[in-house]
Formats: sequence, C-alpha cells, structure tokens
Amino acid sequence: MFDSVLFLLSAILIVVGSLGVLFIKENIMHACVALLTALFGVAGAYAVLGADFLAATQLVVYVGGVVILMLFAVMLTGGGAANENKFGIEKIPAMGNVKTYIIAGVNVLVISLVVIKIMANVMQDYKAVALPAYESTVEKLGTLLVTDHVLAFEVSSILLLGALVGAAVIARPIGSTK
Amino acid sequence: MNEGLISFLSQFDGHKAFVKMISDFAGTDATSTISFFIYLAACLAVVGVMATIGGLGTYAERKISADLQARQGPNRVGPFGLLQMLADGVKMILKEDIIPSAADKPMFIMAPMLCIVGVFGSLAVVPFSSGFILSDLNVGVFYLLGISSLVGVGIFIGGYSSNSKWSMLGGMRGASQIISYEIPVTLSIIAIVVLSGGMSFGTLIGGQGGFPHEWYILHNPFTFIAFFVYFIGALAETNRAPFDLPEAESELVSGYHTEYTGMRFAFFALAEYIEVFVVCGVAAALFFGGWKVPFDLGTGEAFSALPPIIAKNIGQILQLGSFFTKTLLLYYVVIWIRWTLPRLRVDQLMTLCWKYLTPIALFNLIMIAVWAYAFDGKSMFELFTAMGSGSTGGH
Amino acid sequence: MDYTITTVAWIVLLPFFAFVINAFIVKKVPNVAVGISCAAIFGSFLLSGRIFFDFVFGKYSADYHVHKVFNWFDLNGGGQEFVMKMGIYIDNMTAMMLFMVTGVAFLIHIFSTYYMKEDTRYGRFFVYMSLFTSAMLGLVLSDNLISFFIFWELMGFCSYSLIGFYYEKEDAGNANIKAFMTTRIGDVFFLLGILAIYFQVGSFTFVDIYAAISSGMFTDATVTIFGFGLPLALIASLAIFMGTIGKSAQFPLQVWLPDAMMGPTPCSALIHAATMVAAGVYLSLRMFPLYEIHPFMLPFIATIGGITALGAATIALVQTDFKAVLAYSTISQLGYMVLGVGVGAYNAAFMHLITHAIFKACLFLAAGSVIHSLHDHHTHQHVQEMPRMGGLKNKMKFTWFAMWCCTFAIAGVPFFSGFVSKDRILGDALVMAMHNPYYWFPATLGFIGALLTAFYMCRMMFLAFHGEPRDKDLYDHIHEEKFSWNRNLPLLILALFTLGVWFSGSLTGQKLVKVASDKVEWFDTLIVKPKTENFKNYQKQNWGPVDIKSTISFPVSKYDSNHGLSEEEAHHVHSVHSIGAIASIIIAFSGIFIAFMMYIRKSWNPGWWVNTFSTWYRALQNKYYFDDMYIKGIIQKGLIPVNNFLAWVDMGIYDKYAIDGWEKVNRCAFTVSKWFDNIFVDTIAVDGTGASVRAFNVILRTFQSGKIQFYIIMIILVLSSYIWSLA
Amino acid sequence: MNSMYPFLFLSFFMFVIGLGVMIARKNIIAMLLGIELILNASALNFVTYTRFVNQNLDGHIMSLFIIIIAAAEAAVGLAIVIRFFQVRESIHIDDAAQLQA
Repeated sequence: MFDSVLFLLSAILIVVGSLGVLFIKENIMHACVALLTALFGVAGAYAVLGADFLAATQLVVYVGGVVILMLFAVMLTGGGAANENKFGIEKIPAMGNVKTYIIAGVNVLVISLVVIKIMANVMQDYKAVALPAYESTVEKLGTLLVTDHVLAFEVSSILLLGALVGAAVIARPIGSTK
Repeated sequence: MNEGLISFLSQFDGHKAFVKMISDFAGTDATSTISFFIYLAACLAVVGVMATIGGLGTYAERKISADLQARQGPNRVGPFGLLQMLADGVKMILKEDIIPSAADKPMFIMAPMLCIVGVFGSLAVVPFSSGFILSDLNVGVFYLLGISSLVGVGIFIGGYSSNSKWSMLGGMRGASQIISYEIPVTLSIIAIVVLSGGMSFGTLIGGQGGFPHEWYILHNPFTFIAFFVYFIGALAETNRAPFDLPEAESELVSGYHTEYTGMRFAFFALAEYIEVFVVCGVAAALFFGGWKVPFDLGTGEAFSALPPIIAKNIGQILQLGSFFTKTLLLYYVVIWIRWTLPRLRVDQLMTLCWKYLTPIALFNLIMIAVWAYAFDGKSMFELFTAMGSGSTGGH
Repeated sequence: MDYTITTVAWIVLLPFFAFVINAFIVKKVPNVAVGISCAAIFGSFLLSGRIFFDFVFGKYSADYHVHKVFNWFDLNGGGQEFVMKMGIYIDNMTAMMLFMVTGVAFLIHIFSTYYMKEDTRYGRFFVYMSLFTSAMLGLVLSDNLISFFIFWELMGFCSYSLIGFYYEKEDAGNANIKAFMTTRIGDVFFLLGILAIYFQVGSFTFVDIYAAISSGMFTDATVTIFGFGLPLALIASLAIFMGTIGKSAQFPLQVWLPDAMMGPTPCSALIHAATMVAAGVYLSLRMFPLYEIHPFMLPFIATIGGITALGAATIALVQTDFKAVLAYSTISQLGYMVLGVGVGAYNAAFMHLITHAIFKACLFLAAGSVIHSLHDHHTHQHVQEMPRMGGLKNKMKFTWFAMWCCTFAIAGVPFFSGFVSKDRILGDALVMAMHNPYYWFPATLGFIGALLTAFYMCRMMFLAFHGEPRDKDLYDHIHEEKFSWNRNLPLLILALFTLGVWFSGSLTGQKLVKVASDKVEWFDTLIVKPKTENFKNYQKQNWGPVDIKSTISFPVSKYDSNHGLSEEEAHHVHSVHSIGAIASIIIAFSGIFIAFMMYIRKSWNPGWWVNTFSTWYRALQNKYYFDDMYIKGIIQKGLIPVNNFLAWVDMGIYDKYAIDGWEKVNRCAFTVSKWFDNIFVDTIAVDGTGASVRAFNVILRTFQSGKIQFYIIMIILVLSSYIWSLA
Repeated sequence: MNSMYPFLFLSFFMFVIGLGVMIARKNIIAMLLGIELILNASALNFVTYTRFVNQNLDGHIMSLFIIIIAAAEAAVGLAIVIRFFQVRESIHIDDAAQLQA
C-alpha cells in the first residue's frame, strides 16, 4: 500500500513537473522549479523500484547540485529582465511560440509512434517474473563499482574533474587573466 | 528496509495483540494500516517536539547571548521568560502576511515551504534512540544530505522571488555557500562511513560505544580533524555565525528573508533552528556515540529484574537522554560561537572552504581509509591496549 | 688501462656542458655560472690527470697509443665509399697536452675570478672560456684532421669573441676582425692540405696517414697545378704548415697576435700565449712524418721559425706597452718551437711548448695582476705603459717574485725550464748545421734571438719593478699586495713549475719517473717521433672501440742516450750540444747583463742606440711596416682594385645585359600568358567552377543553418524512420 | 507496484516531454532542462528493467553513470551558456547559429 501511494505521488510529481517544464512560458525560474518537482518524483520512483541508493543520489545530485546550478545560470543570464541588448536583440529569454510548439508536437507524435511500436513489442514478449523483496543495494553497488565497472568508475571520475575544470575555465569572465 | 520504530514496537506482546485484535475486527491483515497510523502519530510527535525545540532555540539564543553580554535576556513571560517563544509565536501568527506586489507570488509562497520540507524531511532519519528512529534507512546519512539540500533551494528561491536586491544577494550567497560547504561536510561524513562500513545510523552508532574512548572522534587523529571540518562546514551550511553572510544584518538588512513577515518568516527561522539541531544531532551520532549509554545501560538488560517492557523503556529513555545531552551541548556551542566570533567576508568564506577545508577533508578521507586498511579498523586505544598485551602474545 | 670514448669524452664534454648551461643562466646568476665553469674545468683536470699519470708512469712504449673510433656519418653507396669516423687518439704527447691545458686553464679560471670580478660581463667571460677550453681539449684528443679542424675553427671563434670582449672599444672590434681574418688565410690553406691528403690516402685519421707515409704513398705522388707537376708531399705539407703559420702567428702572418692583446689579460694568457697558439705547433708535431718526406720542407720550416724568433724579439726591444712586450715574446718563442720542428728536434719542440705554456701563462697572469692594480684616477683606465711604472717591487712582492722566475725561465737561465727546452732546440739546430750548412742561417737567428730575449725581458722587469717610480701619483694609489688565493696562488703554482727539474728530471732520481732504466730523461724517453713503420699494418683497418694493446704488444720504453745514432756520431752530437748549452748560458747572462747596465746602473744610455740606429728604431716601432704593407700594399693596391673590377663586371656587364635582357624577353612572354590567363583560366575555369559550386550551395546551405533545433528535428526524423523500419 | 508498464510509460512520458522542450523552447537554459528530463527518463527506464527483468543491478550502475554524466553536462553546459551570454548578451538559441562571436 505504501508502494502504491508513493508511486502515485511520484507519478503525479513527474507528470506535473514535466508538463510544467514544457508549458510554463513566462518565467524560466518557474520552469526550473517544475523540473525540481519532476526530479523529486523520479527519486520517489526510484524508491518504489527498490533503488534506495539511487534515490538518495538523485536527491543529492539534482536537488543539491544541478537545480541550484540551473537557478544560478538563470540569475547570471539576466533572469526575467526585459530590455534590449547591444545587438538590438530582445533580451527576454525566448520561451518559444505557437509555431515551435506545433513543430514540437509533430516531432513528439512521430517519436511517440516509434516508441509505442517498440513498447508494444516489449509488452508482447515480456513474461512476468516473481519480484524479489526489497533489499539494500548499497553493498552490491559498491562491490560492482570497484570490480566489474571499475574502469567506467575511474573514467567517470576523470570526466567529472574535467567538467569541473572546464566549467571553471569556460565561465571565467572575459578579460580576466587569472 | 525499514528498521526503526515499527520493528522496535513489534517486539512487544502488546503491539502484536493489538494488531491481531484490529485484524480480527476488520477481517483483513491490518499490519500495514496500523503501522501507517503509528508512523503518523510518531511523525506528528516528532514535528511537534521539534517545533518546540526550534522555538526553544530562539529562547536559548537570546538567553545565552544575554549571558555572554552580561544582560538579563527575556524574563517577563513565564518563569525565566520561558514562555517568550509562545508570545513570539502568537505575534507571528497574528501579524499581517505581506506579499510584495512586485514579488513572484507562487515562488514567494513556496520558498519557506521548501525550507521546512527539507528540514523536517531530514528528521526522518535522525536517531533519537535505538528504538525511536522514524526510519533507519540503509542510506540514512546520504538521504539526510540530499533532503537537507532542499533548504538551499528554498533560500535561493526566497531570495529571488522577493524581488529585492538585499534578498537577491542573500539568496545567492546562501545557495553558493551551501553547495560549497556541502563538499567538506560530505567528505568528512564519508570518512566516518568508511570506518563504520555502512550509511545507516544504526551501523554508524553501532560501531561506537558509551565511553568517550569508544567514540569515533577519538578513534584516530584524522577523525578528530574530521569532526572539526564537519562542524565548521555544518555551521556554514546552516548559515550560522560566523558564516551568516546570507542574512548579514549589517550588510543585507536581513538577507533572503528581508521581505517576509508573519508565519512565512517564522518558517524560515524555525527551519534554521531545527536544522542546527539536526546537524548537531548528526554530529553527536557520527562522532560522539549518538544514543549510546555507558555500561550498555541503554539495552535495558541491566534492569532485567523489572518486566522487560519497563526495562526496555527505561533503556530507551536513558538513550534519549544521552542523545539529547550531547546534541544540546553542541547546540550550546553553536550559539556560543555565534555570539563570540565576528563574521567572515565572502572571499574569506570561499577561501576557507576551497583552499583549506576541502583539501583537509580529502586528506582525512584518504588517511582514514589507510588507517582502516593498515590497522584493521582498530582505534588508537585498542592499539594501545594491544601493545600492552602484545608481550603476552595477544592478537 | 682501459679507455673508451665514453669515459674519455667527458674531458671535452664537461666544459662544453658548462658552456651550454652557462649560456642560458649567465644573465640571471653570473656567480653560479662562474662556479659551474670552474668546477667543469676542474673535473676535466682530474680526468686528464688520471690519463697523464697512467701514461707517464704506465711503463708503456713511447709509441703506445689508444685509438678508439665511432662512425660519425656513413655515406656509403652508389659505388662511393665515404664513412666519416670520429674518435680519440691518446699517446704520451696527448696525455701531456691534456694535463698541461687543463691545469693551466684551471689556474687561469681561478685567476679570472679575481681579475674579471668587477667587470660587467663577468659571467660571459667564463662562458667563452669554457667553450674555448672544451674546443682545445677536443683538438688535443682528435684522431683525425677533420675533427681537428672543427675544433681549430671553434677556437678561432672563441679567440674572436674574447679579443672583442670589450666591444665598446673600437680598437677591440678592429683587433678581433684582424685576428679572425688573418688566421683565416692560414685556415683555408690548412683545409686545402687536409683535402690533398684525403685524396691520396682516403682517410683523415692520423693513423692512416702514418701508415700511408710508411707504405710510400707520398714518395712519388705528384699534383698538377697549372700544368706543373709538383710533389704532393710538398704541397700538402706547405698547405698544412700554412695553418700553423696562421694560428701560431709565424712570419708573415704574425700581425694579429699583438693586436689580440685588446682582450682581457686572462684570456690573453690562456689563448694568445699558452694554449691556442701552441695548437699550431702541436699540429706540426702531429704531421711531422709528412714534413720529413720532402727535403725542402724542414729547412723552410726552420727558416720561418728562425725569422719569427729573431724578428719578434727585435720588435719587442722597443715596445713600451707591458703586454705588447709579452705578446712579441710569445711570437718569438713560438718561432723557437717552429725552429725546433724545422731542425727535427721533435721532443725539444714539444718540451718548449709545454714549458712555454707554463711560464708564459704565469707571465701574463702576473701582467694582469700588475695592470689590474695600476688604475689611473684621471682617465679611469688601467695603465699598461711601462714608462709610467717603476719601483713596483715594493708594492707587489708575490707578483714580482713569480715574474722573475718566469723571466729567468724565458731568458734561458740554467735550472729554469726555459733553459732546458730552448737549449735543446738550439743544440739540435747546431747539430743540424754541422750536417747541412744551410741550417747555420736559422741557428744563428735563434742564438741572436736568445740574446735579445734575455735582454728585453730583463728590460721589462727592470723598467716595471725596479728603480724609482716614474709616475708618483699612480704609484701612490696602488694598494699593497696582500696574499689572496685567487690572485697570487695561481701565479705561485705556475712559478713553481718554471723550475727545470720538472722537465729534465736530472735532480729527481729514478723514483719519480719509472720509465727509464738508467737515466731519467723522461721527456726524451716518452716523446719520440712517430715511427711510421709501426703503423704500416693498420692502414684502413676497421677501428672499433677495442683497445689495441690487446692485439699489439709494445715494449717498455728505454732511454737511448745515443738517440739511435752510432757511438761516434752520438759523441759528436753530445759535444755539439755541450757547446750549444755553454753558448746559451753565456748569451743569457750577457743579455741580462746588458739590460742591467742600461736600466739599473744606467751606465750605458739606451738613447744613444736609438739615435744612432734611428732608421732601424722607427722600423721596429712600426713593426717592420708589416701592417702598413698589408693594408696599403696588399689590400689597397691589390684586393680593392680586384674587387672593383669584379663589381664592375657584375654591375656593368652581367646585370646590364644578361639580367635586363632576360627581363625584356620575360615581359613579352608575360603579356601573352596574361591574356591567356584572363580569358581561359580566370573567366572560364575559375569563375565557372565557382559559379557552379555556388549554385549547388544554395541547396546545401539550407541544411547548414547553425540552428540547433533544426538539427534536432532532423535527427529525430531520421532516427525515427530508421528505427521504425527496423522494429 | 507489481507491473512494469506504469514505470515505462512514466519514462516514455518524460522522454517525450523533454524532446518537446528541446524543440519548442528557444531558451538555451530551457533546452538544458529538457536534456535533464531526457536523461532522467532513460535512467528511470534502466532501473525499471533492473527491477522487473533481470535483477542484476547493472541497470543501477548505468543509471548512476547517467546521473554522473548529467551532472558534468549541466556544469559544462551552463558554463557555456554563461559564456555565450557574456559574448552575445543573449540566450536565444538562434543567436548561436554563427561560428564566430
């Protein structure tokens, strides 16, 4: 019962958040909060799926890191301020218009057709198995990370370091030499 | 998955009998329903107690600052001014709820909620005693870190949505400070996780004992350093002095909650005080043995003369006392620091985090891992005693 | 002893690395650069010392040598055989040269830390010195003429740099150009000589050349020049000897050396007195078997040496500049060495090379010590003029002492090294004169030169150190000389080695040098002419880094008091030597006596001589008008008209007709091709291609919009259709 | 929850919405939000299959790496956005159609 309630809550958060990301047009800040909602929902879905470590990671990485980073980026790129920049372009962060939404709708339709076709195949082939009880995945994940997937683990650490340095270098203000 | 209150309660016959009775009455298995209601009750209790503690925090802050400044402090409402917080609360509730016209209204409303949600969400894993923990998640500390970072988002959005430059600056400062200091704090916590071999608070506290020499803070020199890194970082994460830059009243009026009034402001204040309590509790659990009581009195086996239910509950109460004593002592230290040290500049704040605490914490993590590998996880005192008995062929 | 190239090469490489390192750091930390230079040369000194003691005390035959080679580059193929090999060649002479060069250079480095201390380019001086020392050591170790020539030119460059060290002075700039150009004349001939030998022998190495000589390759070989068949041996010898003339400042190319005194005094000591100029003599000694072939060659060499010895000595008589006297004495002494080569006094010439290097280095350092102390407070210049000196003995005890030791040595006073070596050269000259009357000419020149040498050296000493101070103001400003390790210690050490005992060995008994059985004449024993027949079997062998001692056993050297002559002949030679020795002693003391009477007692007035022989005096003061002759005669009358003529040919004929005419032809062709280019290439080919590409681009450009979302849409559509067709 | 399909449809929904965001929006930051949605959708899909099909936790590992890559992508992407804003004073995606600033 807990599971079902939690899943329903998560699904509602995901759906509402995703739609918010797509349709909130006035303020990118609100879209960010909508994304936060959706990501929270994904964390809940992870919990329902028994991925306890992933759920906590989702919280730490997205809520604590990515979303705040997004919010920072929004602030640093002018937020919702409305005026013209030096090139005469409107500085309002363009959020799209009817034309783009129609194009997006067509594309989404196309890809939905494809995915639904694939999912139909999957549903045909799927045989239900007995679900295991919930158990802690932390130890197993740790063991897997440093045995089977150790190369990917190390490479990802280098990737993160590169991203850190790269982001710091790229976002440096123009003209600063330090 | 859910070790905690239910598993503790289900040891007792009374619980089983009650479940059986309700199941018979309803005709279906009512275990989970009853668990749900027990949880509900426990959560409400915790929220209530914590809100009280948060309120008492404001009182303690005033009283201690008055002590430090040789003043009287609140002394009119109730004995020793204890009811001052109630008076404040009433004032807050009755105040007009002002939303600035230029504010981003939905987010302005949402910001204090996010703070409160983050803090109360983290209470779910705070180990008050071996039995009274709402949920002993196996990723407990990790979960606590994740959920409490909602506070940062709340502060940021509060600062942004107020549409005021003071609030904006405060919010930006708060968010950057919180995500920066999360790194040394997390690294210090991971160091303890490496030592104990688990992330749930049960494992973390179970590796320690009732006496100081069995605590992780005295486990080896690096954990000793790790505690101070954690504590400094935690002060910065909760925006406490000397890191209270987001709400620096001399620079930013009142920071991110400048524009807030009434209960919304109270939420922010309450969130801050409860978060201080939470980080102090985590510090107590990680470094000071948590709810462990000396001589294993906490298990209640020492009182086996009494009926088990009473014995166990006496043990639980001793554990609660142990935990709260440690936590509140740390709480006192936090307040003491606030009224003693001057505030840092922003660049000093960032320098402290990135140039000192983070490298120290990294070094600590590596050295603790080395220690755990080299000495097989033994603490310094165990090594000393092993050396003492080494001549007789111990080990 | 087991030598390999990698162990021996460090002698050369240490100073060279010091040069490379210092070249980079000298601007920042000159003191460190100086330290590195001194340490490097000291390291070389130790390594050379090992080789020296190994060879001198090693009981090897005089002909024993170590010869190791490696392939430098290999151009074999296409029917041509050309492998350039580099290597080391160590025999007794090399070992002694190494020890002498490194030792003297080290002491001069030490002295330079005193002399150059206040100079603004303190560090740079040591950079050049390191490079120079490295080049000199490389030259000494060379086993073939090509690497010999490379290092020879490298030394020429260092000499150029150091002469022009004070490049602010115009004189210094002129002097270094003069030195460089003058020696270049000799070097061109030297290179020609090397090539002449290569075309006959097919190899550059000394060993192969010796082998070729012994197998008679040079005996009848001729070379045709302008239709005349001339003996190859003579041409090659003359060409190579021209190198010696240039480098060792022999007549008639001696003009550069006095001007080279513009450089700092320590570099004069090292380069223009002790070592580099001796490299010419060293070359002559190495190529001695070649010189012996043609009977014309040795008398010619002896004549050049004699003329140089006497001519330079006469010029030195009238010089008033302190260093100029020493410069001319250097030329004169080099003349003696060449004279020694010319009369076949192989080991005497080499011995004079060594002894001269030591006492002349000491003399120059002492001169540096004097000049450094004499500071004119009006012009802020160092004083070199002897008329302004006098009575310096009281102020500079150590310098005075060291300088007298060297003066005795150079003057040929018994028990000093100069006597030992110069007496032998003159004695051998006398012996040769007994056999061949022609040799009376160079021998006589040599004896007169010896008299003059003793006279002018003592004149210099008396004028500078004795008598009353002639410039009171200058004298009073001199600081009393106190003993200091980097000013006086090198002087005293060098002065110690001006004693003859080190070289003749007659006072030391048999224990010092165990190379001889009965009598210890270690120089005689160790240094003998290369016996070319020993090398006969080696020609064109594939030398590898193997010690040849394992394949050929050399007998232990024995001192042969008869020098391979018959008993009667040897007796004759000994008596002639005795006569020569006595004559030398008399001559030396008479020179000193004349100088004493003129400048101390003042009984004989030098002015009388000047007035009586005023024409000669003017000629001497103008250095026999050699500079004037070169400039006015050869350059202005000869080279400049030729140059003008060539310039006229170039400008007036070639440029005017050939180039301008070709331009007109080209202009016509250009007009035609321009028309073709405009019509066909540009309009049709290039523009047509561009237009067609542009037309096609109109279609393609719509896809390359740069708009990311367009790309995303395209990706989605393409992927969707692909997956749809698969799934 | 005993069925796989709710999760799959949830994931599909997030993916499609993310795609729509990437096409419909002209704001670069909003497009980055869409990318986050797409990445999360795929991560959820992996975890779903782990739970319901093979239970060997490789899907969890995959999701973990997706989260890592998403974090790196967000950091670098937002840095590029900020840089772009410094240069062009705009975060309109069609202003980024030139190779030269």
